[in-house]
Amino acid sequence: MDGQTVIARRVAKELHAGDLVNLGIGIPTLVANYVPADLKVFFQSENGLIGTGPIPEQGMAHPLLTDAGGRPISALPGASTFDSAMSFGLIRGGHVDVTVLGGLQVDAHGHLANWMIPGKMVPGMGGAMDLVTGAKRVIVAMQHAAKGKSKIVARCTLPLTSTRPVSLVVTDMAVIAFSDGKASLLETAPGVSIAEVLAVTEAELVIPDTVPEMKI
Amino acid sequence: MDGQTVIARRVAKELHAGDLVNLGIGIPTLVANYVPADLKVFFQSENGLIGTGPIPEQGMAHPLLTDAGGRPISALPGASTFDSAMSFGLIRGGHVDVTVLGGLQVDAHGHLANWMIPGKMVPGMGGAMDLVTGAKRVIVAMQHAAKGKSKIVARCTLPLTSTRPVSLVVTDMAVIAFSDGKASLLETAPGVSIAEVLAVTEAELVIPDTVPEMKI
Amino acid sequence: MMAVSVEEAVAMIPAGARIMVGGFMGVGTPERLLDEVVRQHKTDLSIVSNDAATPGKGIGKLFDAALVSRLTATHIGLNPKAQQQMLANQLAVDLVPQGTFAERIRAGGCGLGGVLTPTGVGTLVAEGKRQIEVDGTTFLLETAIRAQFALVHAFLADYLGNLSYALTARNFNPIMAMAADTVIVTAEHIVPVGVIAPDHVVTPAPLVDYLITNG
Amino acid sequence: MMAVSVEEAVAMIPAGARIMVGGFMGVGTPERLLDEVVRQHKTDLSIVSNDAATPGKGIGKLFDAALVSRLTATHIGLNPKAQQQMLANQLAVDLVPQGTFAERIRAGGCGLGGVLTPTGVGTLVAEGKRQIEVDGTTFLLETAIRAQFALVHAFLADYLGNLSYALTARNFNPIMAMAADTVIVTAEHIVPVGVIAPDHVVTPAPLVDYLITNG
Repeated sequence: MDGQTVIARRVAKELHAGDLVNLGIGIPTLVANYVPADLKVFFQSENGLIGTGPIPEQGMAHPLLTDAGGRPISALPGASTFDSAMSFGLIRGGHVDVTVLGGLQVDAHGHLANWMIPGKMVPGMGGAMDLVTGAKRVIVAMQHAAKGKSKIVARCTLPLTSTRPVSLVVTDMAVIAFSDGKASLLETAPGVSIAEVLAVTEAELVIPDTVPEMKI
Repeated sequence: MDGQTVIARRVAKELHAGDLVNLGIGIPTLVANYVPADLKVFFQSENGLIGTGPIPEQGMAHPLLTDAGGRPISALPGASTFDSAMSFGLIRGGHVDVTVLGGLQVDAHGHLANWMIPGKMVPGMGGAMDLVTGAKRVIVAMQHAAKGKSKIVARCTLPLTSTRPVSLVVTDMAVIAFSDGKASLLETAPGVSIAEVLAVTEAELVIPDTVPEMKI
Repeated sequence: MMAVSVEEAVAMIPAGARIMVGGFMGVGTPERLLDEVVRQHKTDLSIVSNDAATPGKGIGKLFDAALVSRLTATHIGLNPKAQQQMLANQLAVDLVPQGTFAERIRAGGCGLGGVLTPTGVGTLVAEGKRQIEVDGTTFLLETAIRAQFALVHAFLADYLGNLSYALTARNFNPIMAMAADTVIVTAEHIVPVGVIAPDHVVTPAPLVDYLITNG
Repeated sequence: MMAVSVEEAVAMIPAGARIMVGGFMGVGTPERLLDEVVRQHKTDLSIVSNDAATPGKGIGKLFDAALVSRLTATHIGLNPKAQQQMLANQLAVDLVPQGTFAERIRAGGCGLGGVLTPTGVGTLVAEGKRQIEVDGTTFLLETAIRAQFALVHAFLADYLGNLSYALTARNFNPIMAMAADTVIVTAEHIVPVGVIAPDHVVTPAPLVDYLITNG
């Protein structure tokens, strides 16, 4: 199983029946593929839809029904559409139970940086800042390291997305939770040892007595 | 013609095709009766409707279609309904072209007091403060005097509804406009002399060279 | 969303609760919920509602039963009982301009701390409030309002909890359905999923905690 | 509301105008109006739009023709032409978080001076902005945005100018239709009065100044 699949499957386990869930682009999008068919969650697309369904079959796409990237999607029975003020009212107002976002860095305080690399092109923050500030739970789904460098850092060197700490980071190597400015190792990925996690984690990690392997 | 009818007929002449108009309770409500049938204006009811129509015929009222006082109304073809945030977004945002409101006092600056008599019961301001602050034009429709006391005063002694001056006051005796802190007599009611207006007007009135009689 | 009886729903509300109630002069008010609040005699309530309606109608029933100790509203002019209770100091009333009332509730539901409004500047409403200048214009800072419970009345509710409203019964219901910890809904008609087209849903299902089942 | 041709409507827009354009990644964008803006070569435009779409699509066409000198948006990540123009200092870009962007436009349309949002506190977005504390929580004061023109795309427009939108093409169109001095609308279908039920109208007719007639 590749790293992305590990992450997506593990994040899917964090969703509960009835949750309103917003998935960011990249790895987070894959999470929808691993939600059990009998677990009813609502997926929001921040361009104005609750109840997003899978990519429509060939020839069934509608140009006025897309995800936030402009790609055709479908809508499930019971879907609803709304304007952007409402969509971000839902996000900022704490009505989104879980958002899953990609990350560039997460630090020991749970601070996320995921929108800007200084000196490089500035694409803009889109909805990320509102999602991290407003969703009830924020889960970061990302690779543990990039080019051998830890993305779980002591302190973010990239511009923060929000000062509000994320709840959980799920990587291809570990599940890490944050509280009181400390990062705790909750689980390791299948076949990954605690020592291997520590070797590629810049942030100091609290290691509980038992660190089970992810069940995915 | 009684005073109320004079006022309502004269105010109706201030409305233009396509105007979005909000009428307060009391004399302002009567204005709708004197809008020519071929003049298409939109009436807003601030409880959430544009396109209010006349009182429905016997047996045709719907309990979920009322004016702001809870009385049954009808809706014209092309009507629209919306929530209260939108309704007052329309009002505060300057989308209402004309509001017609009753008044307790209007002073020489055009300041209106119409929501509270200190020492008496406080019913509340309802939507009046937003209407006077936000509508493009504010017209006050009221009797010129109450119990022999001028309602056009030098300075409001009752609590103000807004510091934003009204555009026009139409009474059973006169039409008065406001600019630069001065009240000007624009018209007199049929059969009323300038001297009679001045006799029951506490505020200083600028009298132009010609003061025509209201055409109603 | 859970479907529950009106008795179960109201049993969740403690005495002294802070409750938003939809409706405008008794139109679009969850009458069944209010009847049950009276029957279960929930006292010392802090109510957020546009008005006090009239005796015997809508929110007026709570004043008939003297269950309200605090009211945030835009006017109470047509309910003499509420007025008497206020004058007898049994009821504290906070009066708010109607557009400000709507925006404060909307802010509460949308995670905003407040809004800047020109309404009320230079009037009694400005007393004790922060005034903030933007580009030379003075605004009042009006802060968000939230409640523990919102009692909401819809026209249609589907099995998932999607809501739509009819005519002037929409009023404050959609914004209150966003501004409370627990949202309890009555609907004139409960309908299958899909009866309300996606573009016609006003309150999306995830906002609704409890839907009152048919009697 | 006046029904006009797309040529007449765009002729009203001067060079250097400040224009809001509805749409989200090119979905729900008034393409016919943008094509005509390009044809009439309106230069030095100040655009308020969620994104820069992609080259050849929606608002992207304005960057293809290098007509934009200033852009207020939430991201431009998928339009390399807009990015190049920004890096070459031909285009000034103000980046705004998407929820803040929506609220600032809504505030502009609803007569509010601004809103207090928690989004952006403690980040680069807070630079140069007033921070206001309410009950111990810090918020950014984000001020209203308005424009001279709003170019709006609806699904249905009736003869009076009532508008409804379809699916995810609604996005910023309804709030922009309130936040500009002059509102110009294209619709996928122009329909008789009454086709859109009152409860399904999203933008009431009096908000629309000009409706573009069929081809």
